[in-house]
Amino acid sequence: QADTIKIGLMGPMTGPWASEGQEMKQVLDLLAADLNAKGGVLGKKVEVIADDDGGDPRTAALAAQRLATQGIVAVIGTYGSSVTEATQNIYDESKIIQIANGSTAIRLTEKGLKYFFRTCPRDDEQGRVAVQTMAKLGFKNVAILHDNTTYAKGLADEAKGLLESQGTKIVFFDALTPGERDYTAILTKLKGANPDVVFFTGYYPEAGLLLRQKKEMNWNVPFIGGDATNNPDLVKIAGKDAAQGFYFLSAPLPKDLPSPEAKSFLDEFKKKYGSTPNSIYAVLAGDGFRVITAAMQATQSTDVDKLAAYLHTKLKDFAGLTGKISFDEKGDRVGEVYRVYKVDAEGNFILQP
Amino acid sequence: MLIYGAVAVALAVSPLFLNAYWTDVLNNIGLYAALGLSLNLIVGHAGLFNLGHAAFYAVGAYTAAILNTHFHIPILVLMPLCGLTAGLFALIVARPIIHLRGDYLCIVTIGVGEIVRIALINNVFGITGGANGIFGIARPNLFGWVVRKPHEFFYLIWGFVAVTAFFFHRLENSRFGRALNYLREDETAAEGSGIDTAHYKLMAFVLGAAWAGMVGNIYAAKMTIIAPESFSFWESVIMFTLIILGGSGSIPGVLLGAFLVVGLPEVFRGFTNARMMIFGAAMIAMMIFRTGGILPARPRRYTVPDRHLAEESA
Amino acid sequence: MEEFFQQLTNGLAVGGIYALIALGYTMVYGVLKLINFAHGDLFTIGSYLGLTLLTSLALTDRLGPAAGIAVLALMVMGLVALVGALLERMAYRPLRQSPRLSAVVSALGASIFFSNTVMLIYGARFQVYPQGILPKTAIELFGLYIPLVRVLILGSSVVMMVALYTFIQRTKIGTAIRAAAIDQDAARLMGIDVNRVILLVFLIGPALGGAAGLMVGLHYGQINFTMGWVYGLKAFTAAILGGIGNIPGAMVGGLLLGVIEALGAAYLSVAWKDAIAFGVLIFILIVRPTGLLGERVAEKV
Amino acid sequence: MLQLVDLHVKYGQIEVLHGIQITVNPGEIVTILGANGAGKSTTLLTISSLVKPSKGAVMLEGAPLHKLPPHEVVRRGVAHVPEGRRIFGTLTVQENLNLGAFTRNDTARIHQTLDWIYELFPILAERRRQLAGTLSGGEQQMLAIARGLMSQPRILLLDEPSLGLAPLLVKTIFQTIRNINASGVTIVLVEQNARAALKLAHRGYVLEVGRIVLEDSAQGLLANPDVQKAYLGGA
Amino acid sequence: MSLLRLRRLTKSFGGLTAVHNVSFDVNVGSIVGLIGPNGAGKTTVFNLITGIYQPDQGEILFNNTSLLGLRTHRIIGLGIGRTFQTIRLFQSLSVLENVLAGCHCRMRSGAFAAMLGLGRHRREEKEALEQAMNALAFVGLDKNPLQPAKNLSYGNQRLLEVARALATQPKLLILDEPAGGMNEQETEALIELIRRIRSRGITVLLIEHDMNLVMRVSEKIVVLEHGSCIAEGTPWEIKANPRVIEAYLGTEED
Ligand SMILES: Nc1ncnc2c1ncn2[C@@H]1O[C@H](COP(=O)(O)OP(=O)(O)OP(=O)(O)O)[C@@H](O)[C@H]1O
Ligand SMILES: Nc1ncnc2c1ncn2[C@@H]1O[C@H](COP(=O)(O)OP(=O)(O)OP(=O)(O)O)[C@@H](O)[C@H]1O
Ligand SMILES: [Mg+2]
Ligand SMILES: [Mg+2]
Repeated sequence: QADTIKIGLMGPMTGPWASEGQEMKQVLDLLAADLNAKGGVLGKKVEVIADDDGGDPRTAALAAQRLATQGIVAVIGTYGSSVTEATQNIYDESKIIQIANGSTAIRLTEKGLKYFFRTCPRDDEQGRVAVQTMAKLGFKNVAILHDNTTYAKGLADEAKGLLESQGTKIVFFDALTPGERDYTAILTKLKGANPDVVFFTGYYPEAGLLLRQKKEMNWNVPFIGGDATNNPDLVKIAGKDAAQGFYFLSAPLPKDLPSPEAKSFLDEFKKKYGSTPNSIYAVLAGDGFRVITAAMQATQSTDVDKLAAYLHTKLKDFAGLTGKISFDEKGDRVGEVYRVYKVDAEGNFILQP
Repeated sequence: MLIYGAVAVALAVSPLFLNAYWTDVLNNIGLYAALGLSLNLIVGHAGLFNLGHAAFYAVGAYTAAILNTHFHIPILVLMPLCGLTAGLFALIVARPIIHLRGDYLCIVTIGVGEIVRIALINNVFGITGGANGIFGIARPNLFGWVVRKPHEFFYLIWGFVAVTAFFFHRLENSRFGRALNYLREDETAAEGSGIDTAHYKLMAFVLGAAWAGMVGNIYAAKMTIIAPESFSFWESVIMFTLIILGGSGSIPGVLLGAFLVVGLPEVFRGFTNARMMIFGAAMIAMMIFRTGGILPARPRRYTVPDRHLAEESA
Repeated sequence: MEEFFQQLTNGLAVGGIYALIALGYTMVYGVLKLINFAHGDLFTIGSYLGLTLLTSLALTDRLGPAAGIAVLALMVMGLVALVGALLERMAYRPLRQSPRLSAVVSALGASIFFSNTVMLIYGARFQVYPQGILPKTAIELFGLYIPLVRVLILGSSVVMMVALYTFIQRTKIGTAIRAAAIDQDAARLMGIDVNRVILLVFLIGPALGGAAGLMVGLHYGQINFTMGWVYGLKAFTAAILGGIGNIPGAMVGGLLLGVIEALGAAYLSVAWKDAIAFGVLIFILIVRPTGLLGERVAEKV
Repeated sequence: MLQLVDLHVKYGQIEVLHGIQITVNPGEIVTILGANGAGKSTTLLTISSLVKPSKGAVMLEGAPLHKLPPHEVVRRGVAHVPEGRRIFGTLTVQENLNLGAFTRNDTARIHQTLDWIYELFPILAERRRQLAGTLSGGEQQMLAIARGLMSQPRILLLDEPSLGLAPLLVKTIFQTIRNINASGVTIVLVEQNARAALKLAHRGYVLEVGRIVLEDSAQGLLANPDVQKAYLGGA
Repeated sequence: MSLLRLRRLTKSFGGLTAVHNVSFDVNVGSIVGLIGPNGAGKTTVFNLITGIYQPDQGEILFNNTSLLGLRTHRIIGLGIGRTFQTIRLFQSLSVLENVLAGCHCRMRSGAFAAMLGLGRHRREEKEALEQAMNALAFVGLDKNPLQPAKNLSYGNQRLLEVARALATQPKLLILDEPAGGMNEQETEALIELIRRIRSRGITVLLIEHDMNLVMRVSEKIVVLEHGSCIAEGTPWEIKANPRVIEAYLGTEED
């Protein structure tokens, strides 16, 4: 009866992660315009209704209430895990499919919610890849630094457990306060612990500063970052000198995706907005959009139960922007997603074999 | 009086006309109104510059969440206990600092608020769940009525606000309420009139905190997940702002303040990016427009014995 | 031991910046008894203006690093001072006769307004200063490794503090500022133009904040629109720690806060660093209710 | 020299001065008598422009004072020792006195004035480094007067200068006022001690609820039975 | 019988000894004047009695109980009411509420009684209102009890302070310069008032520079100079005491 199909986007348009949310919106606007140019789905145009979660759970709960009253079939988002968590119940009770794009906390999919999916991987997988990488590079004494956010703490705990179980020594485990400028006190303390490597599980602004100040202190220990450090701004903040040699884990960057979908998407994005997307999470939001519209096409329906069933069981190796996408019964994305990157002297992110 | 009645009736029937979203906005306003009323005792009446009220709110919310998730005690049953723990906590922290003046007290309350938040993030005693907070809190159950939807919460929350306003109105017009005003106006004179100023300052803190603790209980019940970021410094700032904006020491003022401070940003939502900028400017403008708050406290009413009034007319 | 001294220098460098912002805080407080919550955002504006001017005018290329930065600093301080004066005129002057807490709310409104305006103009993303403007030289002393920039930051904070202190304590205008702080009408009866005095304070305080913003930008490189809130709160803490309204107090408070944070992080816990700092603050205030150098309240009944 | 022309003053909505006419000639001591709340202090505050008239004018040698901000009025040579002392409590005695001379630039002469002040009030010299707020009530009153004198005004407005002073000191203060006047300073004096004030003054005005009801030479007022009854304690 | 007994009271601020070895008694039912030059330490004595300062040495006995170490509000509760030299009213509260502040220490009911609106609480409120109005009527300020205190003229503010102190139901009332800012006619009324207060069985101790008032109401006068007691006696004795004349009164010339 409605002449458009409405898909919600819940992202941090304001607040500390505003840049993430704004890019998510750019990606979805682009994809929706594309899709509509090709005739939309089920003969109808797709309309993206964006709302701001402010990167904060309570604002998010309100945003969810608001979106839930606007006749959306599904919602894409959001970025932070605790923010997502505050909205899960609301969408579930309103029978709306939620496809999170950046919320990697393990427990989100451990609750048995039928309509919850995510295109990003989980922290436990990332932890596993991180530990493998550290083992491969031969590090014996590891320092772990997080920032006490849900995500970073979760990843740090995961890595710590795995490392300890395989007998690697953890010489440092603590949290910094995000949003500060000076981390020399922590770096000095870290240096005193004499690690072979520092695994920082927080976000890129702090990672950039850590690298920069580490360099200023004349300390040459390798740093590994989690996927929240994957952002070109990292190099801008740290400077090429200081960023060189930094390893981080991430879903493959768009540029490293050979798939034609990714290529053409990137080209169009650049054409429309002037640069390629900074954040992989924005691209993962795009995958959420593509997956749900594909499901509608395939089931010829907007019935959430049918759509959820399709996504859980039928969708296999869908050609996403970030690689092949399938979901398991919990709503988690299956398959190895994480890659290891290293920053080269030019500040480029180089995929490690 | 008539106006207040009309507003109350309009509010009471409003969920029938509003969708879930706007009802939920009203719920948030209600929560802040109750918090504002509790802080009003401390800031508005006793004149103590408290910018750390979120700490007491947090203690109440976490008490509810921990006991509910661990021992499955129905959440609303825990409400008195939440008030008690928050009040006790206030008693312990406020006692050594209560003699500090104005802005020194302000920074200490900010400090207490931050210490509590940091303790919660760092999973103090291993029971707060760290940055994740606590999830899986059961919905409230009132004699078999499970409160779940926004308009169900509406009556729970605004019912609590109404009870709060009723009690606090009586409190204001009593020996206790006056004592708080005396010490706000002039501490030395209050002490010199035989008022135990230290005691009343402490009591204002404890009672305000206990009430905030009870609101914390409702908040935990409503969200079913609580996390430290909901109890940040910014929350305290909002509670403080709504009091001053609405009218410090005035119950209708505080209620109106909650509507403005929590509601206006929702109304400005159309401006997406410029929303908070406009809100900031609006805060300044409102303060300049009514420097004493929009509905400032009115003098108390007394029925003076006739004997004296007769003389006046004579 | 070496690590201890290294941490001490780390703390002093951070504290130097806190001190610089706290000086402005304390000055404004001293005269208007107003906690200027927008002060942190003036700091932010300083660092954004610094970035814009630095990249658009290419001062350091044309004038060389030292002169370039000096000119840049003067421009930033001047512009932020202007913003400060405007702030006073629009948001504080109309509230001068009203209850004190009303002005606090106006200040909070101004803070929200400024930080979101910066966001609208520059975007929500982090902005980055160009690299290599400040010298990378470092001093190595008894095994300590101290970048020269940090010494400069600390040095300039101390210089500004001393200059300001002398100005307030020793000059006629300074005494007038202090008098206006106590009783504006009585000051008027002395022939003091109170509006001018307040304007002056709102030029100096924000200028110092702007200078601190520029310093942070140049030294740390990365700036964003919310950073003023954190720095502002720290500076407020520092000002109180030293005794609000007291200029050497702001300096001492700022440096001490930086050192407490560094040592707390080093020897207790990084994650609890801020809680430790607040704990120490509370303890100090319990022992000395008006801060370290705070004046006793001269109130006689 | 100083002229108040049909002066009306309001606090908020309430008018407290209803058209006052006062003239002060050069070299005079003029006193204003009136009960509590008559508007004496308000009159002085209006002269120094801290309170603005809603109607009427304050003229100093033909120039309107009420249009100037208060600090400009001081620069024209009008010093006001306000009711309730209004000393700067957290500044030292010395700093308070320095501020009294804020409008002056003649450093050497300022020191002379200061020496004279300390001679007049030796207790202030003793207390010069003490915070003014911790002085006793009477000491604060002395400081307030002394601070007013520091500007070497042409016109001195005194609002109840004897308040809280010990009897001996009251005598000294009145003698000082007389001396200052003799040196050419014009004085407007508001005093509860009406008898002493009238003995000192050349002329006086009687103010009742915001209106001038009587104006006469000091002797005339002293002899006036109404004045005697209302302000001089009967008979 | 002495109601208040000061023994060898000493208090210094920094290097300055404001009160030095002061001893005197105030007998039940009497009116005692405390005079002395400015800065002699009179107000400081009052502040020591009411616990605003703690003495460095000495003893303060009220009804034979020591007041040392008690906080001000306790001392008021024991039955000492006071006024302040510089007026300290609750300026923005009403005249009536200012007096109700004084009633506070004779009331009992707490926050919960008020919230629940218990009968006991309501009765007590009514009584307090009655008492406050009586105190106002006693000083003659009951005409417009709901206006803010700041609207009163200076002299009436002083009277309001007296009413507030009376509302604490004191046994001893101490007044610091009650006639300050009053003209002679108003001072006459004040003298009358002080006598009426005493006739209600309240002992009065007052500081005053208005010799007319002090000499007429006091039965005993204590003179301080530089913190020490230099004389004590009846008004006649004090008037004739050469030391007091030299330090304080000066010679009568008119
Ligand atoms: N700031 C104010 N706001 C409102 N009313 C005021 C204010 N100041 C004074 N008044 C009122 O104005 C009237 C005149 O006051 P003013 O202080 O001039 O009297 P006064 O003659 O100096 O009395 P006093 O002898 O008590 O000092 C009084 O009725 C007083 O209550
Ligand atoms: N808190 C204080 N700190 C320092 N000095 C003080 C303090 N209080 C009082 N003094 C000093 O102690 C002395 C006595 O003061 P006090 O107020 O008792 O005098 P007083 O006899 O009441 O004088 P007056 O008649 O002028 O009111 C004064 O010299 C005063 O400067
Ligand atoms: Mg007067
Ligand atoms: Mg005295």
